[in-house]
Amino acid sequence: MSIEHGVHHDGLHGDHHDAHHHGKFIAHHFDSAEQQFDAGKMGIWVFLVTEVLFFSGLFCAYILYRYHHPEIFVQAHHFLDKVLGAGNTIVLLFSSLTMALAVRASQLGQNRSVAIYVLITMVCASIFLGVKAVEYTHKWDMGIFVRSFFQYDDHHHAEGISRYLILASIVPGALLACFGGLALLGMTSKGGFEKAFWGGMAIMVLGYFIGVGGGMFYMGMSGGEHYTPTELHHDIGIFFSIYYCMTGLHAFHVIGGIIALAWIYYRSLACHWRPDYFGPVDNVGLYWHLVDLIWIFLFPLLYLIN
Amino acid sequence: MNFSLFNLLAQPDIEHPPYEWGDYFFPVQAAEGAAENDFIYWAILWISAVFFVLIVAFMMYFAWVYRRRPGHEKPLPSPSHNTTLEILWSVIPSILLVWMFYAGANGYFQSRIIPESAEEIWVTAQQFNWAFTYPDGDSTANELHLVVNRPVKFKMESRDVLHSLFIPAFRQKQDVVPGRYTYTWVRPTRVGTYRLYCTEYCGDNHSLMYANVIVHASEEARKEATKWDWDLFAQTDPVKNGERIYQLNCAGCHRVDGVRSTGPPLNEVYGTERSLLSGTRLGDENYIRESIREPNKEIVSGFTSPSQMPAFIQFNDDQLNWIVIYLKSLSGKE
Amino acid sequence: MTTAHDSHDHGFAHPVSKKLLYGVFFALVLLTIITVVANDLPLGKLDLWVAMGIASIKAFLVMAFFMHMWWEKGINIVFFLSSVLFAVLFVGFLLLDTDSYKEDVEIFPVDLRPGATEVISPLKPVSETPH
Amino acid sequence: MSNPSLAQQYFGHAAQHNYLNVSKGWKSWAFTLDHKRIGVMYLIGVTFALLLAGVFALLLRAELFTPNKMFLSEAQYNQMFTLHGAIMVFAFIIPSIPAALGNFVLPMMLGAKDVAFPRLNLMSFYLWVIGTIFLVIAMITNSLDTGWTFYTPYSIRTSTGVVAATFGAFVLGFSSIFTGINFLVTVHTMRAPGMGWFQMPLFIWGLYATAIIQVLATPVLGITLLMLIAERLLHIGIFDPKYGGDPVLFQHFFWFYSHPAVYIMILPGMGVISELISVYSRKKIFGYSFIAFSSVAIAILGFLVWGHHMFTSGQSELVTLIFSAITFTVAIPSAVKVFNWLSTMYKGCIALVTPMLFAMSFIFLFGIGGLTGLFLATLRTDIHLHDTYFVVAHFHYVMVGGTLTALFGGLFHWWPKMFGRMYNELCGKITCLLVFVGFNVTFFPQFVMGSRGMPRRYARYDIEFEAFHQWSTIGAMILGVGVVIGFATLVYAAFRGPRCAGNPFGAATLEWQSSSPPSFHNFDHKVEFTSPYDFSTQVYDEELDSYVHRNFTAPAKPAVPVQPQSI
Repeated sequence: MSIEHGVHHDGLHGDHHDAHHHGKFIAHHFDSAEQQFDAGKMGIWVFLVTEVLFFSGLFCAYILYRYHHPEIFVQAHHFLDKVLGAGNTIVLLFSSLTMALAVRASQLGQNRSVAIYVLITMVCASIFLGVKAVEYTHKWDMGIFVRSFFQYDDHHHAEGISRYLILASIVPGALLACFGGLALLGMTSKGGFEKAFWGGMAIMVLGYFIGVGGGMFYMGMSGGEHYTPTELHHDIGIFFSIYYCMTGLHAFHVIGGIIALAWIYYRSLACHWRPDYFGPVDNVGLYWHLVDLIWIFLFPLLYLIN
Repeated sequence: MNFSLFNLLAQPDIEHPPYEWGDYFFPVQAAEGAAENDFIYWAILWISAVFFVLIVAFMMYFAWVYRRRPGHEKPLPSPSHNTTLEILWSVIPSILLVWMFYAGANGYFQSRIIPESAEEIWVTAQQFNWAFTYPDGDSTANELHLVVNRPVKFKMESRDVLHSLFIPAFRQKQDVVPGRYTYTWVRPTRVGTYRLYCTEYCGDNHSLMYANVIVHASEEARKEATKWDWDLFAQTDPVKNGERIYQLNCAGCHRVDGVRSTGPPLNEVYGTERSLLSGTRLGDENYIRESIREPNKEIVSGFTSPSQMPAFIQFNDDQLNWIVIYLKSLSGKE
Repeated sequence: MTTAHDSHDHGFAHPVSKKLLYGVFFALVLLTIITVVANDLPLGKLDLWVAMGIASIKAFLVMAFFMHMWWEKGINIVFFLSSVLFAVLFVGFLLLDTDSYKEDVEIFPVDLRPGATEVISPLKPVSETPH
Repeated sequence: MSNPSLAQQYFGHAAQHNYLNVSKGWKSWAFTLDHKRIGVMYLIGVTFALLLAGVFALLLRAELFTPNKMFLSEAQYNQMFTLHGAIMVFAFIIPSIPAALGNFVLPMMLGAKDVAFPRLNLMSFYLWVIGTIFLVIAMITNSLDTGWTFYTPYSIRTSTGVVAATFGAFVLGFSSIFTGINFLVTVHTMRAPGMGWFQMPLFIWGLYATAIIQVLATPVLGITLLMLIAERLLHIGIFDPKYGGDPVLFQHFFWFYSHPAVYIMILPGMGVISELISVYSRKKIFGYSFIAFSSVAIAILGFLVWGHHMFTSGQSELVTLIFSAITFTVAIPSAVKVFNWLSTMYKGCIALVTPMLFAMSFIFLFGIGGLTGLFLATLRTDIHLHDTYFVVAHFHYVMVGGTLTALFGGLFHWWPKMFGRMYNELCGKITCLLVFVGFNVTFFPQFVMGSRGMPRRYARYDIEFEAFHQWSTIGAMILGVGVVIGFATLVYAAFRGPRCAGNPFGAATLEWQSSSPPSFHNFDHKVEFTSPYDFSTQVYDEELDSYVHRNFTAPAKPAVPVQPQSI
């Protein structure tokens, strides 16, 4: 990555005096850490613009159908548990807080704190997904699918653990085993870098099971979402189409966020951040806050309908 | 292969007055609003032509006069901006554009606001045929019969995908959208036969989904052409009845000449062993009735499941029998 | 280094104070609780606007302080907010349009929908019996 | 004044190190982060897409030579026009000028070493490759017959490969988004010191406006296509009337992207033309700020007019009226551009060479394309003309007559910069002539056909349209020959053409201050920032047969070969 300075400093921007800034993490085509930071920052903001417009299609579908068929939405919201939704909102808000703290720590060059805060953020993200998995699978048990497969039948409501939930937990389970194993292997190596990284990953996946456990516990306490209407609207499945599309796309973004956060976690352990180089933490943070932001709107739109 | 490069005045194969240069760009004006449409078109064409000719003339003139050549190797001094000029050539076209918008919108609303007195014809579009039901209950397929000078409202529905009803001679067009009604109206002003096209792409045989519009001089003439009297109907030859039902409902997807279309050809159905996805079955009366009422139950080999055919539950027993008799007559089997 | 906007050697790192971040978080949690509680109040048609209002305040807090927009360059704010503008434009035109032809959709009988006779009502009748 | 010997050394044909020979082997191309190499790879890619889709076009036209079946069944015909449209739009026109030409030129015009995010740039190229592969997979496995617009409910019901094709278009959309983000940020943060917004070349303004559209509109296409895939696989009931959805809604979603996308296709072309007219007239562009603002105005207004694709689709009258009114406003900035180009030629010193001829051909063809748009914006006439060949002719005049002509003009203009070799001028002129004549013969008859009522997307047609179709087919063949000759000329020149020095045309934008081909870091010597349209700064050097900036100074240190970066 490092390039002889002689060449490009004779170029157009050769009159810059801050050659010492051309450290390890400044790409060759930038003149200064600040230019690189500004470019990255603007890039992520513009990317967030595309994300907002990406979701706007679904919000648009939501608004149109809610406007034209309010009765569907009023009926459908009985199937959604707002306590779980609110709990998940708070989990995400807390992850946003730790993310903001991580950014702050990175600006101060405190790599260890960044790692810890990012890890908490990832665990919260996993908890969110765990709760989401409980919500989804509970609905699938009752035959609440998208429009064409909608087949509501309360009798299907299974006792014990849903089969769908077990299926959904296969991948996290495998990941947990995998990361745990790697962390154990890492114990043997010197320096503890592998141990810290894979251990962190394992803790992150554990978050999913915490979420599942919490969700199940709540379901057991409250008896789950039950609603026995006399007659369901023939198009009620459209609500759930929109619900699955919106929350599903959001969940994909959460997963994407976890991957990006894992990368930040890795680099924090490698002590990459300095007061003049923390752009990636800041940018991933912005992305993560956007994911939170979208949920802030999804929660009242989907769960709080009267 | 026919080289008709210079036969730019070729006539359509339906009855049509010869083109004259005046209306060369358009088919004949056969309905209210057609003349207005053509007038707006010509007005915009002339405005555009003036601008276009000026632009190209200036361009060619500059390119020639100021071409780089010995003795002219540097540009002549001239200003590089002129705000007055910029405003001028923004505002003058704007005025013309406002006129175009106004004229177009005006004509549009006339073509959209349906007169109270209009008779209502139901149009059912389906891959790949048109069915028209008249106020008196008669209906025709792929032939639209209208009465001259009588305004008609089309209430349109689609059984499957998007279609669009377009009658060039009437300058009228409206998409037919599944899941809702769309409307348009015309008042034909000229007796004759015209083309009706589907202009919204609707599948394989999109280009074959056309109909003829026949404008009659009187109500009686129209009645004669569309007669669909159930009492009379019941007394006529059942084969004829079956054929009529076939023409109206089935001809869009099923041919009777042995050629595969959207659906399988119908001339060989009766009395043969049908090869189905679920096995074979004799093409008897029960099979035919079932295929019409529950098209999804059994699919003919080579076609995809679920069937693209809607269930025709509206037929009564008589009508189903007529269809069976008609198919029987086609296959020649007992 | 715990105060907001420490002037730093390098001009672009502006650590936000921890107090502010914690404060924002508690405000957000509070608002979440309020919105859930408000949902049960008999607000009639207002409830959607109340919920959206609270969500917008929450969004503002997240954007302004967690996302540092308060201190962000103007151009980035303009870009980000323009996305909302275009989304509103998009939704606005669509509402205007669908609202005008809504009637033609509503009077169209459900059983005339294309393919309706095959799969029209995937719903089984739901029994009244609780269990 | 220029120092000939130094200029010779750093600027002349003999420049030793350039981006083409700085490293060797396929890996040095496949994993390069150099915007110039990525631009060249894009160029190869989009040319492939153009030729593929062009072959489909010629097959279509051949089939339409007679009213009845010649060699394509109805189903095959439908697949042909769909693939022609989808590949041309998504894989060729949208990336052609921005991603191929823009990638090469934009950073150099700004005096930068690269785009802001070189890795993202490479990724966007590979996304293009993946997306195109998906389109091709759809083509060869199950084909596609929905039209490039994927209108529901047909696209939900057809048995062809809609999912693969829409996924391909989805991926291509992200390729376009990433290019847009990259260009936006590059223009904002990486302009040469001293280069203010209003000292940027107009091509950059065109690309900037394009990038705004790419960023704001393309995500909506992404979600639309995802929803279409979900609709097709799971029947979520948002677009499918069978489950209570609304097909008109899909059209809104689709055109919210696809109308601005039309401006993604034409705005960079207009930018190219602004450069060409100015350079070959050797005159400062007339009304710089008006051209610059008109680009941005078109980009913004382009978002407010999508409904004009739906005047007959069952859209409500009120919305139709609004969209028609706003549509007319787009005509103004477009007209302003044309008038300014003409004024630039006035009293200029016009070199009638290939790029200039393409620019003039652009004005002619875009003039027709733009003016015929008025017929379609006018509500009454659009009712008649919608979905007929009139529309087909109109948008081909804009997209082929506009974009393809501008792409050719731009390629002939920047080719010596890209490869350091000159093309054969006569072949260039022949290309221009054939493309111009072939194009008009193809599409002019379609206007008449359309107003006479010939619907589009018809495999069979009434006998009365036969003569028009036959002319159109003959024209298409001429156009095809022209395009092939054009690319043959360029490819030959890239390998065997006579070498040329840094600035053979005397252009004043910054990229011409580098050697040809440029070195890996774009500029080895200090770049003199001057106004992009101040041609008096360029002094002709007979020895080099090239123009040299009058303040040309040699690098402080001799250029040393550098190892290029790759991922």
